[in-house]
Amino acid sequence: MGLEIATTKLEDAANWGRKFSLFTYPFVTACCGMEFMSVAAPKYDIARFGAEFPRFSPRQSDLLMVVGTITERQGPILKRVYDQMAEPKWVIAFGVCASTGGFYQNYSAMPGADQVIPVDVYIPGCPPRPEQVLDALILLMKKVQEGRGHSQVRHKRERLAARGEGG
Amino acid sequence: MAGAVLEALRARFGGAILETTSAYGDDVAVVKRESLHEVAAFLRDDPAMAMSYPCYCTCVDYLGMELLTISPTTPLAVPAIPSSLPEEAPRYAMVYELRSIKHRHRIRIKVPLTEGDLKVQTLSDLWPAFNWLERETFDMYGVAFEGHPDLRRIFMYDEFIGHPLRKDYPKERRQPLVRREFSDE
Amino acid sequence: MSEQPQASPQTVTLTIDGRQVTVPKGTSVIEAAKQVGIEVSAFCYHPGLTVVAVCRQCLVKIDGQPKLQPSCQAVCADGMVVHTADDWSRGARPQMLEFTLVNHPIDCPICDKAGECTLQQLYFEHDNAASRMDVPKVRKPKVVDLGPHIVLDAERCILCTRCIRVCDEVAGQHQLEMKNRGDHEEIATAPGAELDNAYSINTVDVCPVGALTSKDFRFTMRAWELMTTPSICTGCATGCNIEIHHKNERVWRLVPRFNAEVNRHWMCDEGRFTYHKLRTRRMVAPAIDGLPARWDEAIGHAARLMAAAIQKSPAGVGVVFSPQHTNEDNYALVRLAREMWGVTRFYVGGKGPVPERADKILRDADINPNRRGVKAVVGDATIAGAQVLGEDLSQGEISALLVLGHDLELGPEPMERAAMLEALVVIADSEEGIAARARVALPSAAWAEVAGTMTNRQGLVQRLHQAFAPPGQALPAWEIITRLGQASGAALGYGHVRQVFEEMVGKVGELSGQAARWGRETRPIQLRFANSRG
Amino acid sequence: MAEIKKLVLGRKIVEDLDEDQELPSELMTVNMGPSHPAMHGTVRIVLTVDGERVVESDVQPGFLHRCFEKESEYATYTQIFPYTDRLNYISPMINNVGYAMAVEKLLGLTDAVPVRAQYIRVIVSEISRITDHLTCVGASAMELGAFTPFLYFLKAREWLFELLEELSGARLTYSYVRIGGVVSDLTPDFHERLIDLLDKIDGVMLEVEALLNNNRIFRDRMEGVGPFSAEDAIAFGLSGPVLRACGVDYDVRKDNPYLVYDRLEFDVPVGSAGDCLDRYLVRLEEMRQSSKMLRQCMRDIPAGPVIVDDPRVAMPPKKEAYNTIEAMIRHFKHIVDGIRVPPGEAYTWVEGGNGELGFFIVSDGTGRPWKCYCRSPSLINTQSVSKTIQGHLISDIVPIFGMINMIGGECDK
Repeated sequence: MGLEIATTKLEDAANWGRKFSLFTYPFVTACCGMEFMSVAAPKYDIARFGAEFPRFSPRQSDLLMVVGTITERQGPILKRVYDQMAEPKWVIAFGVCASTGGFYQNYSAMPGADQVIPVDVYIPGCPPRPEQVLDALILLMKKVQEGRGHSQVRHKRERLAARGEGG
Repeated sequence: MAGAVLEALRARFGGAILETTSAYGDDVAVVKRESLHEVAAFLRDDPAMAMSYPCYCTCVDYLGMELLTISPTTPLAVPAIPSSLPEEAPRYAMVYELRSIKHRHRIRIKVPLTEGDLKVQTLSDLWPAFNWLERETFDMYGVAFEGHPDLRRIFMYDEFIGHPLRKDYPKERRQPLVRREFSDE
Repeated sequence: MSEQPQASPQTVTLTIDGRQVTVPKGTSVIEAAKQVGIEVSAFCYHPGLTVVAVCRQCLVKIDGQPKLQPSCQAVCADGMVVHTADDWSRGARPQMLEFTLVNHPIDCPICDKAGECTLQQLYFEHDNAASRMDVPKVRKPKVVDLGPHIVLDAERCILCTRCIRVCDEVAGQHQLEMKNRGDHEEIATAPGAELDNAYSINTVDVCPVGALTSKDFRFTMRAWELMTTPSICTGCATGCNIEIHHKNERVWRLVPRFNAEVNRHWMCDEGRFTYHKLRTRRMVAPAIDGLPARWDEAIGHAARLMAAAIQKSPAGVGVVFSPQHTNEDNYALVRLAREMWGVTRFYVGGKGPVPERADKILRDADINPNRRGVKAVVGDATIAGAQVLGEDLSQGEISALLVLGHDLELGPEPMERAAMLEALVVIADSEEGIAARARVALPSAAWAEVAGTMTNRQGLVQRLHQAFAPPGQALPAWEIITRLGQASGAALGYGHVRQVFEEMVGKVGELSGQAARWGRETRPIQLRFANSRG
Repeated sequence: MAEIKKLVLGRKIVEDLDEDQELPSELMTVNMGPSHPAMHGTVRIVLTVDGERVVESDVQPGFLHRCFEKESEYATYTQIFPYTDRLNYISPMINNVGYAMAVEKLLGLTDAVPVRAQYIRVIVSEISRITDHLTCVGASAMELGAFTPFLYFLKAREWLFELLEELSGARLTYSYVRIGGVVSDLTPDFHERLIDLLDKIDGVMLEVEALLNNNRIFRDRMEGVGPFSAEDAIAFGLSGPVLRACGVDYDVRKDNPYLVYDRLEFDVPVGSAGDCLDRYLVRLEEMRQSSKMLRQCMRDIPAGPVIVDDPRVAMPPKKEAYNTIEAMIRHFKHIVDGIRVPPGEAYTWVEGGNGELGFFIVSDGTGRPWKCYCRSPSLINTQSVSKTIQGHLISDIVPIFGMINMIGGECDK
């Protein structure tokens, strides 16, 4: 894919900053929202990872948490929210419904949020335990640092293409 | 107490009450479609009935149910599925449950509906609670409620074709509004 | 008991669980009980086989008899009083089941019969007690190859002998026997014989447990996952009634469905394998000169070709009907050809006869399911066959041909001539045979994918139900014909196959004679909830 | 108030504006949702506003339609429990209990359920009611700007989640109830832990009440907002705390006692104005009453089995299922065919977290329901929002919606 370019120190520094200040947009639709509350609440305390600040405006957030079942009717909404977020942006599919549809395999439930938007980290569980969510957050941080998030990769590719160095 | 409501209904409406049963402590009156509104208004307004509380309304699709009424111990290779079945029999039944908070009694009204003529008079003018419930029934089963002020889909989107809770709607037939294009990633 | 039913020399009246029932003389108690809605549990009894009363599961109390009697063997007598639900006979069933289960292996998770197993069902209904055994179970051979289609697991066998009787009585060949004694008794092939008769898979159907399994089906699909849709076997002109067991748009097996007038409880092995054709060499998209095309292009092209040929000489245009397709498909084609196009050169295609397969049981020499229906629908019992078509083609009398169905037994020379016709339009589900040579090939749905009727050799009009959607872009043939009519300016006006049927019943003499009814559409039912098996 | 009005867009006449007159404005359509911070779950409200005041509204639920009914028609009776968990996902146990009771009614087992199991069902239901109200009140307070009660209440909810996790193995979606009883007995130290927790929760509630009840901002935004008359409430089919806040003394636990509720002593709090404050107060008091009931249950619960002794309904123990053919068959029939329920139809209703939670089941005699309708209180309660918010300010929608406590899973099914 022509991605074997050396990351500069500046990018490393920027990614380091990004990974510790993820502003979350909780796209809360269903049961998993209850566990999302628990993750945010004192005991599990997502603030320890610098991602405690839910922004309910997509333009101010860089982490989209898809929390709960995505139905076909919600598809366009989810896509619009994602499109409105500023680059670089990351997506976590919170729970098995957002990942694959889970045991809702029917005319209304969409088989996973990745039918509509690219997802960086999937969290299994129905709903996932708060520990799993924190684990996923750490995984995402690693991904952010290494520049492997979907939007980071796309950005790099576009930059390379613009420079005419292939893509 | 249990049969009193049914008794009163039979006495007052006679032929409009097609059948009454009381199973599991639930009183059920099967009412002709034409008389539904009248019966419901009577149940609400008559002081002896005083069924002011609308519990729920829904629809049942009986398509193919008669096929399954064979004893579980039927030996092998007895026809499970008769090749021909009555076509005129009503396929759907509307179900309304009403309750009286005052008298602590309740009733379930069923209205049989045939496939070709799937409409019934709305009760949302008597109880505003039925507004959304009838919209839900319309959405899921396609029952047309005559006189309903705002009959449109409630759970599914407007682009959706068909009525998903009908027995002949396959469970996994999705009608996607939007899908991701993988080419640009 | 105020009113005593009229005594008649042909019938007897008895009382079962307090309910009076009058049955013909010679009826067994178990059958009489069935008439009043009482199911007596049984393993060895099968309504289509002789009675042996070896399983002792159907014991009931008959007043005046010192012991419990097997209800399958006890013959109804006047004034007999039977109890099936008293404490004594109710107590006998769990006892018998306990004996049956003593040596039964814990195989349910790996057993093909699980989910439709009579033993599971009867234990669950009548016993449900925990095991009291603390000795090891008797071990027997697990995989015994009995014949080309059947494998035996002797441990699971409960020795009901149904399979022995199926071979003896249905197929008329003695191929299975019992060997050894006591708890070492097991089923085996008769000396020098193999279980290779033409009806051998019926032994799997009647087996109340998973002892006999079909090589074709074993380990492919769990029975309770399957959906079932009633249909008709299209293997030959007999038209055995079947259930299609399918899942995920795919047929996994065919099993017989009881019909007293046609096949009773049975069907032949060959018929069971007809479903394999549904997944081989299917045509999934319309093609013009072998290249894939859109439906409107293909239909338009076909209509233009036919119209040009008809304009040139209507007498040179031939239409080939298919005894592999439903009455509705053929009827729509008759109307299009005769009334709309004015074509009268009719032939009937289909597979050629196989005289050696005919027997007096079920199998017919004609391996087309609907030849009689085609003749009735076309209204010409002497309609020319493929032989005449071949001659006509060789003599150059035909300029255009519209063929329904890919089966057309033409010699190599006529086939080449057909391929060179200016118009050869083929509506078929497979890309074999003449379909491969078509100028325009239109993919049709196959028998498991359509609703319709077929007429068997006795003249019975039987209903096919749609089990699942056709593959790719294929459409039911009647719909293709309707579209073809539209494209050539002749509106047949069918919106649903039922309209075709209703019009056909009114017009075709042979059909209107019977009380032919379409019936309600059936929905595929999940087998585990259908209660039809096991 | 006047300051707010001056911010209104779309004014018509600016020149001859009288200082004492209201600023004239034209009607405007505003979309609230589908993804909005103040909306629990996804719901969309299309508002027609005159300035800040709502003239007309169209509440559109259905964004979380997960086909509970269609899924139920394809699952055995036991397999439906997980789906019921996800209806009202802040009080799943009540859904479990309500559904199990409907099936038991068809099976004729209502009275056969062991008394201990009935007590356990009441215990888990009341714990769930507390978690439900804790979440509802906490989240609503947060939406009104009071973040601390949210943290306090979620902390308390966490304790209860941990207790239920110990009991059922899951934090949120328990599937703990079975047809004919419950899946396992209470854990050995359940009694002590529960009583201990109830004491702690009483303390938390005192703290939160101190923070909210006389808080000027909170009261201003709750009191007199969204009043509902008793007649309207009945005609709209409201139920639960929302109905009782309107002054209707109707609680399923009292008026149609199920399980062992008739043996328990508790009061039903009733409001008078039907406004948001009443709804809040009713919820707080209900938590106290639930706590009281739980203490009584823990005192009275008898020893005994926790599931009905009927092999056709109860699964065999796992050890036997793997070692004897008899139990294996039984296990198999349960899993594959499901519990065969005689043909018929029945409706059973319980007092859910949000109101009357009912299940209308039509059986055809097989192992799965022909139809399994859920009378969801959320859907019917949410229907009243449109009427309630009429004439109120946009900012009032937040407490009104919060106090209706619309749960997406239950409302959209």
